[in-house]
Amino acid sequence: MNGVPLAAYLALGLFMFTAGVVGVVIRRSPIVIFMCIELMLNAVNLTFLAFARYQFSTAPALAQNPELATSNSIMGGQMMVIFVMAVAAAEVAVGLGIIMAIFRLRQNIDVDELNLLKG
Amino acid sequence: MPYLSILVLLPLFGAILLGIMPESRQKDGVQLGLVIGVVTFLWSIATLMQLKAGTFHFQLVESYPWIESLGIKFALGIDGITYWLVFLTTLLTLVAMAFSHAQKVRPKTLIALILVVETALLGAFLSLDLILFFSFFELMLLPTYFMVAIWGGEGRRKAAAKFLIYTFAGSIFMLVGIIGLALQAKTAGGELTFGLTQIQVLAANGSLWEGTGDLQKWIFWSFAIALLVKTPSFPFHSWMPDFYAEAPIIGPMISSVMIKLGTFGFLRFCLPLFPEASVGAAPILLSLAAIGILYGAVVAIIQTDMRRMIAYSSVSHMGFVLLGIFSFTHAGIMGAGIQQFAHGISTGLLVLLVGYLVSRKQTADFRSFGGIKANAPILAAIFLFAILGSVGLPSLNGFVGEFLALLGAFEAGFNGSYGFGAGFAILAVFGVVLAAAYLLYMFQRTFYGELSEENRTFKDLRPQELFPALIFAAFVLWGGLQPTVFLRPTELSHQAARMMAIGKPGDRPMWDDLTLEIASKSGPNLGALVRVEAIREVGVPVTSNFVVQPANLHPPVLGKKPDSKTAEADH
Amino acid sequence: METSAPLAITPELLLFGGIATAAAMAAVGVVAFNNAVRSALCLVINFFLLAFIYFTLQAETLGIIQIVVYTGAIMVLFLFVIMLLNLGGSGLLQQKGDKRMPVAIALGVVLFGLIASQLLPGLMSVTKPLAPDNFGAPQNVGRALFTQYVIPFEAVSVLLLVGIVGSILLAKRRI
Amino acid sequence: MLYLPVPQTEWALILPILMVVLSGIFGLVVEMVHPKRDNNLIVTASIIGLLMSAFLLAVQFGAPPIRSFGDMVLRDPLALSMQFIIVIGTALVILFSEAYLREKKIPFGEFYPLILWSATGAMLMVSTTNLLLIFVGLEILSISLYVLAGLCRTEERSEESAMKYFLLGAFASGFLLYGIAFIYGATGSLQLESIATALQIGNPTGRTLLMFGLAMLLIGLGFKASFVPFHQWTPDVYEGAPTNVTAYMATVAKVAAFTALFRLLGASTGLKEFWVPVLGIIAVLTMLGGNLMALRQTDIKRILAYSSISHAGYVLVAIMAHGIAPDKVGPNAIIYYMASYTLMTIGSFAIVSLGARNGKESTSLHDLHGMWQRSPAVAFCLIVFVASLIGLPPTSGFWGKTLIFSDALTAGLTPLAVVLAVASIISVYYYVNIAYHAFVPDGTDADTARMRPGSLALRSACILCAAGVIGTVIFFTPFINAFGAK
Repeated sequence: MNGVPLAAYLALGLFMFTAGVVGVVIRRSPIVIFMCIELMLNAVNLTFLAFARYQFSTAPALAQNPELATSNSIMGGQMMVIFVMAVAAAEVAVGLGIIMAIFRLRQNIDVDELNLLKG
Repeated sequence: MPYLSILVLLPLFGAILLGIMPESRQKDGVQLGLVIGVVTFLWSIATLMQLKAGTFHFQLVESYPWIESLGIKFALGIDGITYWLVFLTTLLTLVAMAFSHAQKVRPKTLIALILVVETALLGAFLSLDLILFFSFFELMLLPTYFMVAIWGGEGRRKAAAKFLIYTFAGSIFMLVGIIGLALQAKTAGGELTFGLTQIQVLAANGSLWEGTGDLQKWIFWSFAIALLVKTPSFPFHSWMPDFYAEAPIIGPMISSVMIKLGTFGFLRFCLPLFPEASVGAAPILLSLAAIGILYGAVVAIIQTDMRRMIAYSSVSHMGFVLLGIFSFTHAGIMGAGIQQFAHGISTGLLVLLVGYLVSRKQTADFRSFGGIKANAPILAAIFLFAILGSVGLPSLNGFVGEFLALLGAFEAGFNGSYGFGAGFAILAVFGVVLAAAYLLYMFQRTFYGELSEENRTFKDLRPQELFPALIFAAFVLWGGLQPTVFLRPTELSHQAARMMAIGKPGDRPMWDDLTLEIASKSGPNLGALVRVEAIREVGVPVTSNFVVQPANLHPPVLGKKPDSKTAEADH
Repeated sequence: METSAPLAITPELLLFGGIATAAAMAAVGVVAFNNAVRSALCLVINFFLLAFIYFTLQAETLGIIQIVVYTGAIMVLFLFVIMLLNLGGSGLLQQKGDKRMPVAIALGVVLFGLIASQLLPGLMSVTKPLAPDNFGAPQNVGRALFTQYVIPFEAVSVLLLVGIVGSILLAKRRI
Repeated sequence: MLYLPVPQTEWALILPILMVVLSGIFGLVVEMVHPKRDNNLIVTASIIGLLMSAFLLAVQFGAPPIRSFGDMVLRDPLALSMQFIIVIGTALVILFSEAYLREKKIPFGEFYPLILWSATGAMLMVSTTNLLLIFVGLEILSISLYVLAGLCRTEERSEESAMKYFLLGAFASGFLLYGIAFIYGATGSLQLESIATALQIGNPTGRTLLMFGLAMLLIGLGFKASFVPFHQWTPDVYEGAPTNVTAYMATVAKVAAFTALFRLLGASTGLKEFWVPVLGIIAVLTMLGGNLMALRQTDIKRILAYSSISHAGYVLVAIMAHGIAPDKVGPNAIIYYMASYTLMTIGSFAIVSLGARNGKESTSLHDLHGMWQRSPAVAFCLIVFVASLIGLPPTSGFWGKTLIFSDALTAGLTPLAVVLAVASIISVYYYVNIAYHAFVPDGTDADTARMRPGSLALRSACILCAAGVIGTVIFFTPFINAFGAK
C-alpha cells in the first residue's frame, strides 16, 4: 500500500504493545492480564509484518539489484508471525487450563494475593 | 620418592578412611586417626631429614600436571621458610588429635576434620603453585568452621561464622589478585602460568611489573589483606578472640599453626612477587605491626578468660613477626622466621595447659581458679615455664625471635630507612614488657592465692597429659639454648626472600635459576649472590666464591628513592 | 534513505488511519474496561482489524490465519472460559477503579511518546514497500515453511503436543 | 514465486533432540496404555533415552562446527556441551523425581514426557543462532514448565506458582518477541550473526532500531534468567512448584537462557557501549541483591531461589566478558560454570526433596536437623554442594568462579569481579547455615516431619551430583578438552 509510511505501522504496533504492558501492570484478573499479553503478541506480529513488507534494512541492496534480497529475509517476518500464532495457541490452552485449575481449587480467581510484581 | 605428596595426602587419606567407617565404630576410628597422625608426624621428620643445608632453593620438588590449559600444576617443594612450619604442623595436629581423644560427641568425625585441616595446612605451606596454595588455603575453612560450630562453647555459631566470613572475605580478593597476577605474568612472560617460581623469575628480572602503573600495588594489597586477616594483624584481628574462646581447645591449638600462614604468605608470595610494592608498603605494615603489638598486649591485660588472653597475646606476638619481615634486615627477617616457630610451640603449650585447666573446671576464667598450685604443682611449674617462654625470657625460645625482630627494626630505624625512625621498635619493646605483666598476672591469679573450697579436689596432670606438655617444654628450652640449630636451616631461604624484595631487578635471587646461590658465611660476603659453575644437585654447599653481584645488605632508604611518592599515595 | 518529502495524503493513508485509530481504541478498550467480557470483545475487534491491516500489507495468508486462529479459536476459548468462570462466582471478573490506573496510563503515554520519538522519525521517509507483492501468497508461505523453516515447524509439533497434554493434565477433573 | 532452496540435512545434529522427543512420546503411550501404575517403566525408558541422547552428543565432541537445515541448527562446542548438560541435568532430575512424586502424592505419569519435551526445547534453544528457533525452543521449554509447576493439583501454592510463572513468562515472551521484531527490522534477518553485519553498514536509524530491539530482548531474557529487577517471580514460583520441577527450572531452563544470552551478546559486540553499562548495573544488582535477600530466608527452597538469582549474576559477568571481547574470551567459563551449577543445584534440591512425606512437604532449615545421624552420605553430599555453591576449593564451584574471575579481568571488567567477590562473601553466611543445620542433632521426637534418607534412586542422584562436583575438578583438563572451545 503505497503512501503509508513504515513508521505508521510501527506506531500502531508500539501503541498496542504499550497498552498491553500497561494492562498487564495494572489489571488484577489473570484472564484480563492474559488478554493484554495477547494484545502485546499481536503488536509484535504487526511489527514483524510491517518490517517484512518494507524491507527497510535491506533497502539499499534491494534498490540496486532486487535479486540480492534473500528469501530468508523476506519470508522471515511472516514465518515468525505464524510461529507466534502457533505458540499463542498452545499458550492459551495451557494458560486457561491453569486458570481453570486454580479456579476449581479456590472458586475465585480475582486474587488479590496474585500481585505479580511483588516478591 | 614423592616425600611431599605423601606428606600432604596422607592425612587426607586418613580422613577419607575415617569418613567411610561406620558411625558406630567411634573408638576404632579414633585409634586409626591417631595412628595416621603419628605416621604423618614421623614422615614429616623423615622428610625434613632429606633436606640439605646451604641452599635457598626449593628441595624435594615435585610437579605433576593438573590443569594444563590454565597452566596450573600440582607442584610441591620445601625450603627453609617452611622447614619448621611443617614440623610444627604435624606436631601440633598430632597433639590436638590426642587431646580430642577424650571427646564424647562423635570424636571420629572431629579427628577426621583435624586430618583434613592438617592436609590443608601442609599443602598450603608446601605448594609451589598459586592456585594450589589457594585451594589448600580455603580447604581448611569448612572443617575449621564445623570444628567450632559443632563442638564449641556457647557462642560457637557466631564465632565460627565470624572466622569463616573474615577469612573468606580476605581470601576471595586474594583469588582475584592471583588471577590478575597470572594474567599479568602472561602479558610479561607470554605464557599463562600460576607457578610460583616461574612468576618469580619475571618479578626478579623486573619484567613482570614493567609499565603497569599501580597494578602491582593493587595485587599486593589483595594478597596482603588476606594474609593480615589470617595473621591476624591489628585491624583484622577481631575474629580471633571469639574463635579462641568458643572453639573446643583443639581449635586454638590448630589455629596457632594456621595463623602462621599469614606471615608465611608475606615471605613466600609478597616479598618475592611484589618487591617494589612490598618495600613501599613497609611503613604501613610496620605501623600495623607496632600497633598490633601494643594493642594486643593492652587488651590482653583486661581479659579474664585465659583463652581470650592468649588470643590477644598472639595478636601481639605475631606483630613481632610482621615487624621483623618488614624491617627488611637480615636479623629482622631471621627473627620473624624463628618467631613463627617459637610462637607456635609456646602458644601450643599454653593452649594445651589451658585445655587441661578447662577440662577440669569447664571454664577458662582465671578468677574461678586460685591457689591450685598446692594441688597441682607440676601443672603450675610447666605453666610458668610456658609463660616465661612466651614472654621471651632469655635462654627460652621466645627470646630469640623477638630479640632478632627488634634488632632488625632498630637497625632499619637507625639507618633511617623509614620516616618513623626507631619508633616502631621502641613501641614494640613496650609490648614485651606488657606481655610479661599480663601473663604473670594471669599465672598469679590462677595458681596462687587462696584455694577455694570447690578447687580442693583439683587434680594434677596425669602422665598421659604430662607427656605432650613435656615435648613442647623441651622445644621451648632447646630453642632458647641452641637457637642456631633452629636458625641454620632457615637462614638462606629467608635471606633470599629479603633480597628478592629489596634487590634491584637483576640482583634478585631466582628460585628457578639453580646456578644462583647465596653465600652463607657471615662476614662481608653475607647475602652476596654467588654464581656456581653449573647446574648441580640442589643442596650441595656452595664452594665457589665468585661473587657476581653484590647484594644490597641494608633495607632500602625510602625517603631517598624516587618511588617513595607513590608509596605514600598508596595509603 | 531518500530526502524526506512531505507526506502525501493518499486514500490509502486515510484508510489506514481509520483502521489504525479503531484498532488503537479497541486496544485501549481491552485495558480499560472493567468487565472482562467487554475487554474480550474489544480484543476480538482489535484482532479483526489487524487482520485487515495484514491484508493491506499483502500478507493474505496470515490475514486469514489471524481471523481463523486468533479471532475464531483463541478468542472463543477466552470467552468460553470467562463464561464458565462467571457461572461459578458472579462479579468476580469485575474490577473496581484503581488508584494506580491514572499513574500507569500516564506512564504508558510517556513511554510511548519517548520510544516513538526516538524510533520513528528516522523511518518516516520509508514509504515504499520493497518486498514482492506476492510474498504473502499461500504457496510462498508454504514453501518457506517446509524448506527453510522445517525445523521450527517440526518443533512446533512438539509444542502443540505439550499444549494438548498439558491442558488435559491441568483441566481433567479427577486427579 | 520466491525460490527457496531445499536445505541440506545433517541428521546427526538433531538426532539427540529427536531421541529425547521420542522417549517422551514412548512415555506418553505407556501412560495411556497403563494409567496409574507405577512409573518405573517410564522412568527407565526416559533415562535410557536421555543417556542415548547424551551418547549421540558425546560422539560428536570435537567434530568441526557446522550448520544445517537452512542454517537453523548449529553444532559448535557451546551447543554440544550445553545440550549435554541439559540432557544430564534432566536425567538427574528424573532420577530423583519418582520417589519425590510418590511421597508428594502427585500421580501423574505425564510428568516424564513433559519434562523430556521441555528439555527438547532447551536443546533446540542452545543449538541455534536463529532467533525464531530460539523463540520456539524457549516456548517449548516454558510451556511445559508452566504445566509442571502446577502439577501438584491439590496445593494452592503450586497452582498459584504456575499461574504466576505462566503470566510472567508470557509477558517476558512478549518483550522478547518485540525485541526480535526490531532486530529483524534492522537487520532483515533472524540470524544473530547479521547484527554485526548490520552494525558494519552503520545506518543510524538501523542502529537505533537495533538498540531498542536489544533492550527489549534483554528484558525478555532477563525475566527468564531472573536478573534482579525482573526477579520477583522467582522465589514464589520456586517455593510453590514441586521441588523436582524447581530443580529443573533453576538449572536446565537457565542453561538455555544463558546460552541464548551468550550468543546474543557475542553477536552484538558493536553495541557494547550501549549494553555494558546497563548490564553492568543489572549484574551488580543481581549479585548483591540475590545474596542479600537470601540472608533473611529460613526456607531452603527460597534460599536456593535467591541463591540461583545471585548465580545468574555471576554468569552474567562471564557472558558480558565474552560480549566485550569475543575473540579473547571463549565460552569455556560458562560451560564449566553451568555444568557445575547444574550439578550442585540439582543435588541440593534432591536433598530438599527428602522433606516430602505423605503428600506434605517440609522445607525449612530445621527440617535438616539430624541429617548427619540418619544419613551421613547425604549429609556429606550436602556439604559438598554447599562448598561448591560458596565456591570453596576443591569443588567445581571454585573453578567456575576462578574462570569467571579470569574472564572478567581479561575483558577489563575488574569492578564487576570485585563485586562478585563481595557477593560471594555475603553468600558464605547463608550457605554455611544450611550445612550447619544438617549437623545439628535432631532434638525432637522422631514423629515430626524431617528430611530422611530417601529411596536408592534419590540417594544415587545426590551422590552422582556430588561425584560430578568433585569429578569435574579432578578431571578438569579432560572436561575442558572435551567440552570447551579452543
